Amino acid sequence: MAYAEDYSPNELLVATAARELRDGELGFVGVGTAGRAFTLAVGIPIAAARLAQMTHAPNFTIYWGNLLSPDLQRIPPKLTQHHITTWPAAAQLSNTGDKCDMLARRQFDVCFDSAPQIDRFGNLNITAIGEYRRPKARLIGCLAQTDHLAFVSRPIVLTDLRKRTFVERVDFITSVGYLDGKDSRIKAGLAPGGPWKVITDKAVFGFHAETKEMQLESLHPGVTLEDVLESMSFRPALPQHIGQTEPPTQEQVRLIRQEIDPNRILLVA
Amino acid sequence: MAYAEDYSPNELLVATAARELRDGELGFVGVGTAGRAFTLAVGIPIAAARLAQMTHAPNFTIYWGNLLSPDLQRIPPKLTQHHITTWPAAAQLSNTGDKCDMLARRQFDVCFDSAPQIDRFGNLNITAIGEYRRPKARLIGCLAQTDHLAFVSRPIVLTDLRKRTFVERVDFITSVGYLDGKDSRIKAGLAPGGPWKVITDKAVFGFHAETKEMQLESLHPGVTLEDVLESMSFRPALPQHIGQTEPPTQEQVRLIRQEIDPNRILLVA
Amino acid sequence: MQRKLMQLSDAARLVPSGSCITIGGSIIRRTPVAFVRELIRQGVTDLHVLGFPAGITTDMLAGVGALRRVEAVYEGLFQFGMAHNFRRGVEAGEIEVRDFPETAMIARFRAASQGISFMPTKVLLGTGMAKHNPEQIREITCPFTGEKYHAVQAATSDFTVLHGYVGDEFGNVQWPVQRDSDDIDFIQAKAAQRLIVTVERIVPHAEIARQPTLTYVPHQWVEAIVEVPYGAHPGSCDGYYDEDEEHMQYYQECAKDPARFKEYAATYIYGVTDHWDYLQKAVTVKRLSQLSVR
Amino acid sequence: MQRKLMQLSDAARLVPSGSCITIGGSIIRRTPVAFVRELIRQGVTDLHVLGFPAGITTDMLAGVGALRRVEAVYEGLFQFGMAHNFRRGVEAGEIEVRDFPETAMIARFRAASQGISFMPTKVLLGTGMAKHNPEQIREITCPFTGEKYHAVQAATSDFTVLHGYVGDEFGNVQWPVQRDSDDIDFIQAKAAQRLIVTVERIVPHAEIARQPTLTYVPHQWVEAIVEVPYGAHPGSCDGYYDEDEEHMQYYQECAKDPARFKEYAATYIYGVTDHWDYLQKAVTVKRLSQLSVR
Repeated sequence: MAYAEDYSPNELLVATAARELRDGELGFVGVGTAGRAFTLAVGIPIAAARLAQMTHAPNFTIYWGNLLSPDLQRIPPKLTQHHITTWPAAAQLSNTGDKCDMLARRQFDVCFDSAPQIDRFGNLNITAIGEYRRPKARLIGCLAQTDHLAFVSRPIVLTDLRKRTFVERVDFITSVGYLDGKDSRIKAGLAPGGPWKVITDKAVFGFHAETKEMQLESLHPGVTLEDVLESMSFRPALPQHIGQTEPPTQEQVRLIRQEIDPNRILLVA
Repeated sequence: MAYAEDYSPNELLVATAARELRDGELGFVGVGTAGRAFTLAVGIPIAAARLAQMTHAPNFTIYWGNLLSPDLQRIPPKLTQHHITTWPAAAQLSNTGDKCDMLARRQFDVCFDSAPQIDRFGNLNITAIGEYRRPKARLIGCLAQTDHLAFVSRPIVLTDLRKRTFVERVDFITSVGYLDGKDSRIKAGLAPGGPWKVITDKAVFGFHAETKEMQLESLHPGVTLEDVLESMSFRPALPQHIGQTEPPTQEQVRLIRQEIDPNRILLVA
Repeated sequence: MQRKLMQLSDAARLVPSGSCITIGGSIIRRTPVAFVRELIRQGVTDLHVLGFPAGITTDMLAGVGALRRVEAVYEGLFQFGMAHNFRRGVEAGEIEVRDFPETAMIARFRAASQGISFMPTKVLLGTGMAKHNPEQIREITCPFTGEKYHAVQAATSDFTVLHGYVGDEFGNVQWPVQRDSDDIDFIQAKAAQRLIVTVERIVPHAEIARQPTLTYVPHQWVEAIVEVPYGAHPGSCDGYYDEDEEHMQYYQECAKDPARFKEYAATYIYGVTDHWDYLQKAVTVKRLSQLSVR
Repeated sequence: MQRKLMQLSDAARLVPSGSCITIGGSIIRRTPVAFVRELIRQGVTDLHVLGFPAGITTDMLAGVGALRRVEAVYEGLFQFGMAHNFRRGVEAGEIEVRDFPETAMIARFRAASQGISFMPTKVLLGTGMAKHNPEQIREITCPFTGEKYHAVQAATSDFTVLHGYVGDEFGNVQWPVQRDSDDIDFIQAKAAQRLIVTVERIVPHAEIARQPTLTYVPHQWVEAIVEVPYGAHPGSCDGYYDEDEEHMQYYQECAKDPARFKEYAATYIYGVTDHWDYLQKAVTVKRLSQLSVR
């Protein structure tokens, strides 16, 4: 298991995300959007899922589009409609409502989410920047992100670390993380949950067991604590010891490049 | 439109029921059971529906099994499973829940129901005779009869007139007719509705506009008022003038015998 | 995907006495009769059954004294008449019943399938079912319209057992395009805590993956899948075989009389070693071929 | 069964300005774009749209100033990015929005489809959507468990418009076995008050009656059915044609700038006499053949 020396930032994220996926689990991956948002919300998660399948979690499966357990050995060459319609999968339930039911019944173990705003307590905003009724920037709405954060056991947030993204308090709570910290999520009526990890381009975060504040876990190779703190609008909790994010192994990099995404469909931006 | 002189009691019931069906409407017909119960709950309603289609209501359609608008020109020779599975129809929705939704949305205009107990206010009992928790006779439960009486605009009850069937008060209210009469049905929270007609082997009944008591409408040819009153445990409301049930026409009898039920599958008992 | 394929006896062993168990199918169609015979053979008793329309499986359990309580929309045997064993048990005060009309029972299974503890419905207003069951049916008010509703309790059970058409070793179960959809197997599967499915035939996963929209039970919901050809006999499996009218009539003849039903059970349930042995006793090759509609 | 077949212009004429209208499909898949272009041509305005994920149809209505309010789970154009016209309208305070996550919006359509005025859900607890929308989201308590829930209001609209695959003259609409089921067209159809369906092709009733389980919209629910080949262009219709990426990119280029979108609308919406004329302007025979996946 020799670590790779030559790997891209995205490859590091794929390997880091893959490590959070466990054998036999079901993960939720979104669809759509373009550019960097696509890579964060779709490309890296699918690559991580397939990497997990090929290494430590052969029975890890995903929900994608409305497909349950699509065959990740046969990732379509392009994500236009017909390739989704005809992608071999174990099941495609009768409508999107069935997926929501699986979410509410807590049948998903992990999910991948991205957002233009996330705050100290892991609340996400993909709805509106500024005033909700007359926003500075109207965003995309909610999709099922609210549902993920309400019902999935271990949501994984994938977002680049930027001052305008990591804010003290989101302008609008699309998705409840740990709300106001401590037991406020539970008091609001939600089951235990909330973001499990926040994987960024500079560092990995978790959440403090008691206060539920976002807490730095590891710095990516070559990134300093100062880099990280300067890229955030709030100061995260800092543990006694800050580790380094484990780099991908040579084998992981080989699998990503040669088998999972040889045509760079997933890791595009 | 000459009236027939030679017709069976069941043929009279078919013609009487058919007259209540209007063009473009949707009717609910049950399935299953055997003997006289089958003829009352299934055979007569299907024959009436087809007769209505062939005469005054060409666009009348039924729901039967889980089939919407099965082709009544092709009534199966036997009602075993495969004949139901393969009966041509406009639609077979994904599960029985969809039918219940159509009921609750009041998409059915008429339905046909039968019961071992019906009372003065048109409440029906198909659940238990005697004490509910320790019944003298346990019956079949509820099926969707409760739903019919709650949600269908004009339920039609088809039951033979017997003292033990037409009782002052049902032992158990499976299906709410006019509850305790007057506006008690509405006060209970239900929408307007309740049984439209009660068609028996001796007479046809409706319900009094104000009191909601069962009211005699017409006597079948050859039946006297005394016959009727002796066959009931309560005295129905009697109008000023009691008419005679219109007999089937020669053409109706011909259609029933030659085209609708030539093999006596429907009118068996 | 994980392998969930099991033998019938091992799958039945998952269910302890005293369990609450949802039984799928409809009366005498696509209902897991072979599984229930196996449960009875293993001596499982004191069962609480949730059904939609209950039928032959519930009546069998009543006949051998293994039934404590039923919640369903109907108990009977369709064109073959009343469920005699069940009826006797209720009249003797040995079996407890909670009755629900279809809209209410579906609301209960939908609630369970959607991860919520109740569902609103108007169908029970004014009925005897609501009057006699304040534990599971309670009045509520719509916060928007002020209308009166009942909340009905989610239909949650320890186990759910269905009989299906075909499936793969991972537990993906598919229906054919031509089928009889007059049941709520899909909702019951989605509502299940621990789901056991018997199927007419196990097929390769590649066959399933070719038409994923036909999968109505995805592998994620399934704990055990078992290949049981003719698993619904003497009932029918739409698209596979019709109900065995002769056997059903014989069953009813026996069920009318407790002593004769004891004989029936001794012959067809206790007196066989397994499902193959049952088929050997209950049908001939000629009979199976007459029942087949494939 | 009654004949429900209509011309596109006659069906669009059913919808008056100021209506609340549910638009089916998903973003740029199987959504009734031709119908919406016809509505715009007829000058219908002041619309209140309910969608699941809203997409190109909502953005077009926003772009021509015909949109008053939207309730949906998403507004955007999938891989083609943001819904620029919509976004501008909201930021300018001209379009009102009520946001719902998928579980909540589905609960709302399910309530409407089940004839009940509300549905319980936990998904909105603690969210901004609940905080800003007390008209449609209210706290309630489960009478069995005492847990906190929200009641969400049934999603009832004056009209529902869907684009489907094939249907008959009576309004029975079927899907193919191989399809993309990631939408709630079926629930929206079941929830409809007045339902208009455009389909790729009208087929004889006998073809429908052969496989009744494929009918997802039965004739009883339908007020008008219209044959509109390529009715979802420039979006896709799964199993029929892919999204027209070139046209979509051009649409987005125009939508970024109000003046340019005016030009787009002048050319492709107002500047055509009917759907055939639109197709003639928007695609070549060669392009259609490239998009086809049949």
